[in-house]
Amino acid sequence: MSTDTEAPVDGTQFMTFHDLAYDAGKTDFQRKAQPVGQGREGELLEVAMGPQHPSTHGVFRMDVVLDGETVVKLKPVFGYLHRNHEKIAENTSYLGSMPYTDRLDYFCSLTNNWAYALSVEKLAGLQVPERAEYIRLITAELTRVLNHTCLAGFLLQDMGALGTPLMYAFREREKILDLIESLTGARMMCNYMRFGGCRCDLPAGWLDAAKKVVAEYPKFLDEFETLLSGNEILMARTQGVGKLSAELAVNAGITGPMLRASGVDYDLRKVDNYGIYSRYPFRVPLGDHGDVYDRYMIRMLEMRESLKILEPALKDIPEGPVVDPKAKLRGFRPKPGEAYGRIETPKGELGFYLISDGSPNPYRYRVRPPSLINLTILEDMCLGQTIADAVITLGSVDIVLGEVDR
Amino acid sequence: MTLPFAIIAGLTVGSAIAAMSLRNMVHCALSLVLTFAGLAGLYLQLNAEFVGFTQILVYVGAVSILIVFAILLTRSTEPKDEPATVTPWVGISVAVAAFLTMALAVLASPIGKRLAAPASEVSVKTLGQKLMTDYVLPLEVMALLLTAAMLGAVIIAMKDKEGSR
Amino acid sequence: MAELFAKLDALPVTLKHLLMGLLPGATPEWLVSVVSAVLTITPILAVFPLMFALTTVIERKGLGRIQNRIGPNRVGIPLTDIRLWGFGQFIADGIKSLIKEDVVPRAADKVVHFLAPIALLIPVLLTYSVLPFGKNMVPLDLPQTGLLFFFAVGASTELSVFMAGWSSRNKYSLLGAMRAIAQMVSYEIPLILSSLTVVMMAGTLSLTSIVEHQAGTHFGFLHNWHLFTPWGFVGFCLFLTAAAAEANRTPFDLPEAESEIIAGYFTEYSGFKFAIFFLAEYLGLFAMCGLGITLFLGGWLPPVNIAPFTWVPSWCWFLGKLSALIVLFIWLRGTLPRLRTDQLMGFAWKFLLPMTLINLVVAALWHMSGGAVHIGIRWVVGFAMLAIPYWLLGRGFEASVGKRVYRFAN
Amino acid sequence: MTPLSGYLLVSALLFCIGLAGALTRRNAIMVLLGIELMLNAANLNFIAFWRFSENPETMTGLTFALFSIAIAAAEAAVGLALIITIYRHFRTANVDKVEDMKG
Amino acid sequence: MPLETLEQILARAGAAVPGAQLSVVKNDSPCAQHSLLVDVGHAYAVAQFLRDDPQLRLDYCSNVTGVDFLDAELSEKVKVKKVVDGVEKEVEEVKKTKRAGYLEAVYHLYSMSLKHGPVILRQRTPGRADPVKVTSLTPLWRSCEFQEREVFDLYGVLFDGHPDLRRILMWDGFKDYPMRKDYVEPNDYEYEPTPHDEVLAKAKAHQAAEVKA
Amino acid sequence: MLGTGILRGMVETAKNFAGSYHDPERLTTVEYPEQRIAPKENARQFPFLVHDTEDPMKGLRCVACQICEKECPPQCIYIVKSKDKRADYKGQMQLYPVTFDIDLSVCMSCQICVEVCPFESIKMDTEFELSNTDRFGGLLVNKHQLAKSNEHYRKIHPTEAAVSDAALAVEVAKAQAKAKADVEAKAKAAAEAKAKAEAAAAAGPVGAVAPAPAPKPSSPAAATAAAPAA
Repeated sequence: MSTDTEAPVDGTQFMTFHDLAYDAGKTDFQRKAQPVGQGREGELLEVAMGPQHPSTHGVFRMDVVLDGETVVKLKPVFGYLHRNHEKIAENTSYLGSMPYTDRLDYFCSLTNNWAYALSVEKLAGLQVPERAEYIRLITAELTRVLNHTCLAGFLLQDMGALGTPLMYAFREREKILDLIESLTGARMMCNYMRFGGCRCDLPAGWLDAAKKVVAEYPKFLDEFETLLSGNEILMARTQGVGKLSAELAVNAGITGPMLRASGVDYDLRKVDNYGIYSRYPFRVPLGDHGDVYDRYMIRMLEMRESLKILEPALKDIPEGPVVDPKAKLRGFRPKPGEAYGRIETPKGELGFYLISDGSPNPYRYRVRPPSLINLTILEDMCLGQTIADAVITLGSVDIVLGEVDR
Repeated sequence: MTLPFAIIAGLTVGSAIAAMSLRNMVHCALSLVLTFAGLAGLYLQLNAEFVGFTQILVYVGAVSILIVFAILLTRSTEPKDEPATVTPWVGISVAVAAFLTMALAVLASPIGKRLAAPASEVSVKTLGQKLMTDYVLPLEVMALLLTAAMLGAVIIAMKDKEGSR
Repeated sequence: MAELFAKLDALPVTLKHLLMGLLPGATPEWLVSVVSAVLTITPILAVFPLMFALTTVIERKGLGRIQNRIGPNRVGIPLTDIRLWGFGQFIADGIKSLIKEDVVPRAADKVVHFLAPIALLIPVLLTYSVLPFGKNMVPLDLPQTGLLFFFAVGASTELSVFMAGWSSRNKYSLLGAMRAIAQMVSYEIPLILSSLTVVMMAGTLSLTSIVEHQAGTHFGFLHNWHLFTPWGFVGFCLFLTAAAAEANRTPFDLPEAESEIIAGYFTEYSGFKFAIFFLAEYLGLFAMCGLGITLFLGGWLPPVNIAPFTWVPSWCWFLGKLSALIVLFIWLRGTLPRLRTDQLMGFAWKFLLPMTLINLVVAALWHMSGGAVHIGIRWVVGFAMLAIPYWLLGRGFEASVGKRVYRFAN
Repeated sequence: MTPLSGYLLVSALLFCIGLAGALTRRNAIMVLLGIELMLNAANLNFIAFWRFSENPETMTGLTFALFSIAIAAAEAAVGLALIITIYRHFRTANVDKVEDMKG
Repeated sequence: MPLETLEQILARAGAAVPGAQLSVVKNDSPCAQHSLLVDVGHAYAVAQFLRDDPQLRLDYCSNVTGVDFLDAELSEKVKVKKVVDGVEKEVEEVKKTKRAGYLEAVYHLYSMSLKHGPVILRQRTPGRADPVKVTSLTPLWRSCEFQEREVFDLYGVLFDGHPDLRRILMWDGFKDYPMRKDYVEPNDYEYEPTPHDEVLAKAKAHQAAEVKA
Repeated sequence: MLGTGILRGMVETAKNFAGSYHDPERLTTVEYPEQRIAPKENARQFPFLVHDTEDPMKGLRCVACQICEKECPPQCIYIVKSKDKRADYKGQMQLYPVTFDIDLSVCMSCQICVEVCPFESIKMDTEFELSNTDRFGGLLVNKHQLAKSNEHYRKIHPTEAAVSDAALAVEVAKAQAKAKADVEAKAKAAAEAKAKAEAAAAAGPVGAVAPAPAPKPSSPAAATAAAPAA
């Protein structure tokens, strides 16, 4: 693993991943029972934050025990949005689950589509035409930019920046949503990818519009960073808050920007080389502290890297069909077997585990939701911090309840 | 006896009685705040503006907050059905006896009939100068006391917390 | 010309005298004083709540523009197409909050819950009684204790906040009240200490005299505002910071941090009681700004002593400065995220308190060197004495946090 | 005009209410509240005597009252801190139950 | 570094954990992700071996899921050599075997440090009747914590050694396991379209019945 | 220096404040009921049924094959087939839907019904103001409300409609050619049958059964894919 350190960070030598010295066997990653001050129960305050609390990102609840302002216990509670997506999918045809995947992480329906399509392609052995691969890459990276932009806005909203960053983020998001709408017909519930390609070709003039958006995006990022990245209050609020060590992050299966903010170089775009990512050189930014500021900054940097992929990809896109002619829309029955496919969505590793028994419906359909698993260590990150930190730590995990609850 | 005096005095005494007799301690504290405010009103009537506003600043703004914080920090484990007082009649009779003695003394004394001289402007500047000249030693002692009290209070309240962590 | 403007300046005062003259000669003395008080109070009760109402709309519009939105622009005159740029919004809001159901939690302490908004509004309104709004326009001139009155009455709002938070029997309310009280108590100290510099310079606690103390001119035209001195400038900044904290404005709006504790101490208030909290909060902010104007910005004095400026009525200057400060606060609110509780406390005790103390020393030196040392030297020395501690304290902050450099894996 | 005795009587009444409270209430904080009330009653006496004195220019009563207010504030701070500590130790702020002062 | 074949892993794991019953479950799909079936008793030790072995270092447990297999009659086409009319011929015969149903817990393991994977680990319960127990791997991988809870919630698989085995998506009072293949949906929700008071009446009746039960 | 970050941020917000008055990039708000953005050509909101003739009910292309009903993921389509048959656009006898309801409250606008329809008969509308005050009745959209003309389709999705029309024209041409061939074949067969009466069984009734139209793979996906080429 080559990590080119651009500059020494704070003079601290950060452990590279090989230096973890694999004492995972010796290290106990289990959550320690927090010693709640004995006999001080009367002074502790038990608060249920959510599901109607203004900051908990959807119908999510944190049962928090507070000592003054300090969190001494935090239990995430969810399932309010549970609709048993997996059961529905097992009673629907393979194609019928595609629009449901839009609703998992409703910010990134295109990457969800891709993950599902990829798994089914693995299961059935379908090939994807070149042009479709390009469209997939372009839409996925646009989705990544979209998601990270919104997340930065939401995170700062949680910090009390009264909507200004959020509104700027939404202003830019609108441009990408317009692109996505003119391509797929819907702004959020795209239902665009198909097994073996994409549903339809790019409309006329789409590429030019996309090029324009991509070319103008760095301006917005600069503006956003001037507004906030150097802001003393933001730095004081986020640095050293919600720290997550690399060892725990790996062990707890944390993926996505959160993992990379902890300094672990693991990006499925590089590791699995799915799609045509190997054709484009892009860098994976790594954080050194694993705190909220790192998570925020890693997302900002990832956006810039995504734009670096998008720019040449929009130029290189070849002509050709967008869907594998062998792929059947109706009566699609993969041979019995199973497959686990995963891609790097903006939130982390989204996997689909499918078992086919030869019927038109999947026998087992499982979603590996990054949001849910990233929540595993929420308590570990919040203990000993204040309630305000818990709120922004939750914000920096980047959860979408559609995906957590399924 | 003037009407404003009667109103303020009645309010003060009434809220003082409430402060000492109500069951809910937060209500007691809030009534006590009213007493403090009433006393400040009496000070104003006596042309002691500076002391009156200091009274509000210190008692209403600070001491009462301390009290309610202390009440909140020590709530919850007190059993609800326990009587709030011990041997009330002894205490009250002692207090009544004390009041009767003092009241008799006041009423008997000729000074009590005295009326105030026409109010003279009390300059804060003069008060300050007095504090820095005639009363400079007490002032310094007071400053020391306040500092010591503040440090003491912080240390007392902190120690146990660190022990339990 | 100038006389006309002078008359305009004195218009409120003249009007009051005119109305007082209408009283029959046989009116008992107490009635005269009551009428006089009513005539004084009525304009205050009319102007500032109206200003609050307008501010709510302006704030929403301003924040909207800052956030690249339009903001409220629909509500105008009902049943017509006249929209008045949305300035009918506050009337609609007022009517809405009036007719809304007043929900009181079942477990709440009903009496205290009811009294809390009133107990908050009254002291806030009382603070207005000592502010000089214009030339000869101070409702209650306390020559000895004006400023002390302001702070004493202002300090008693903490208790109302506690009452609201405690009586709601809601954990968020209680947390919000605790935060609010801790914040108000902590920031009162820098607030008082930063105003103390002015008291020291003017040698009086009377706000009217403080304004008059700033009436002299620099270089023949520039008014002698306290802002135009190093200690005054720094003192004003410190005062404004502490005032923002006292008034729960961004970035110190922790007591009502909606992302953490919903709405803080007024979580359980609805309808008109909520409106009163809202009103009291804004009136408190205006009063703080008014005090800042009186102490540092020359009160109702124009910035320069030149003809067209001096013609503008004094109360217009006051209201103009007030509006400028309100705009500043709206701007800040549109920009900044909020602090955390411990940082808030640390900021008060570790930054504001030392700075105000140093500022006091600088002000004392400035006062004592007056006349003896050339003004340029006084400026440079005073500025340096304030800038260096500021820089040092800032370094202390930057040692713990700062921008970071990130590495990349290929 | 109110004669001096009016103020003195109010002061005596407040003092005795405070005394009764301090003697009868079980909770330590309430006892402290009673004591505060007594101190305030004394303050009222100081101010009243100053106002009705022959030469108020000396301001003795005023100064004394100011010092008294400061002392009362210090007393409240330390007293309440002590009560909180006692409460943490004994889990009660009830004066009857806090018998074992050895810690 | 390419990953060893599953057979090699099996051999080494078998050597490292004596007594473990390991077998390879074949996967016929084009992606050919075969999996390693381990008995419940030795699952922990085998998983620990997989995690800590320096060549494997499967430090990252990506996905944990349950699969429900009902009791089934498997019909397999077997080519049998038979002597038909004196000539030996291959004849396809349908061989029917009864298979008892079981529940599976499937773990997809990857290595973040060596960047390979997946190795798929399966634990199988003996039957679908009540104590359906497998070994929890949460002590080895924290990422299993919520996912095993989810499998418990939706499939009713008990995980031995899980620190906090509670329902996660369904509410605490919920009785059944909705992801099982034989789960019957109760018709006590989604009354649409009904006027609102009717919904309330039905909900009330439902609640009363629940209180009785 | 402490405070510079805050000041920079304030300058940024001031820029945006000013920009919102003159820069259309910065003020993207559309004041909705008065101002509207034209819907994107690809936009999809709610399905409608295409009809070709003046009378919507007679010209519905739908042949009640119920494929969309089966494929609809949330199963919001309800179709009742007719008992009788009638001629469709190519003159072939087909069933038609007696009832065709779509539950608006359940439909998730996924367009799968459009993709699987082999008859180009169900398409997505771009109309988005679908709210209704009747919660139960008003959200069940029947075929009278669903039926919209082909002209409407051409108006809202011109590119797609052109492809669809071309495909239909090909179908019609094929059908006509086939009908012609059938007639010829029939005549031929009849002649042959007359000539070789004994061997009639071996010849077989070639065109006796009208071949069902083959399910056309040209979903809108393929249709739009072919669009630039066409």
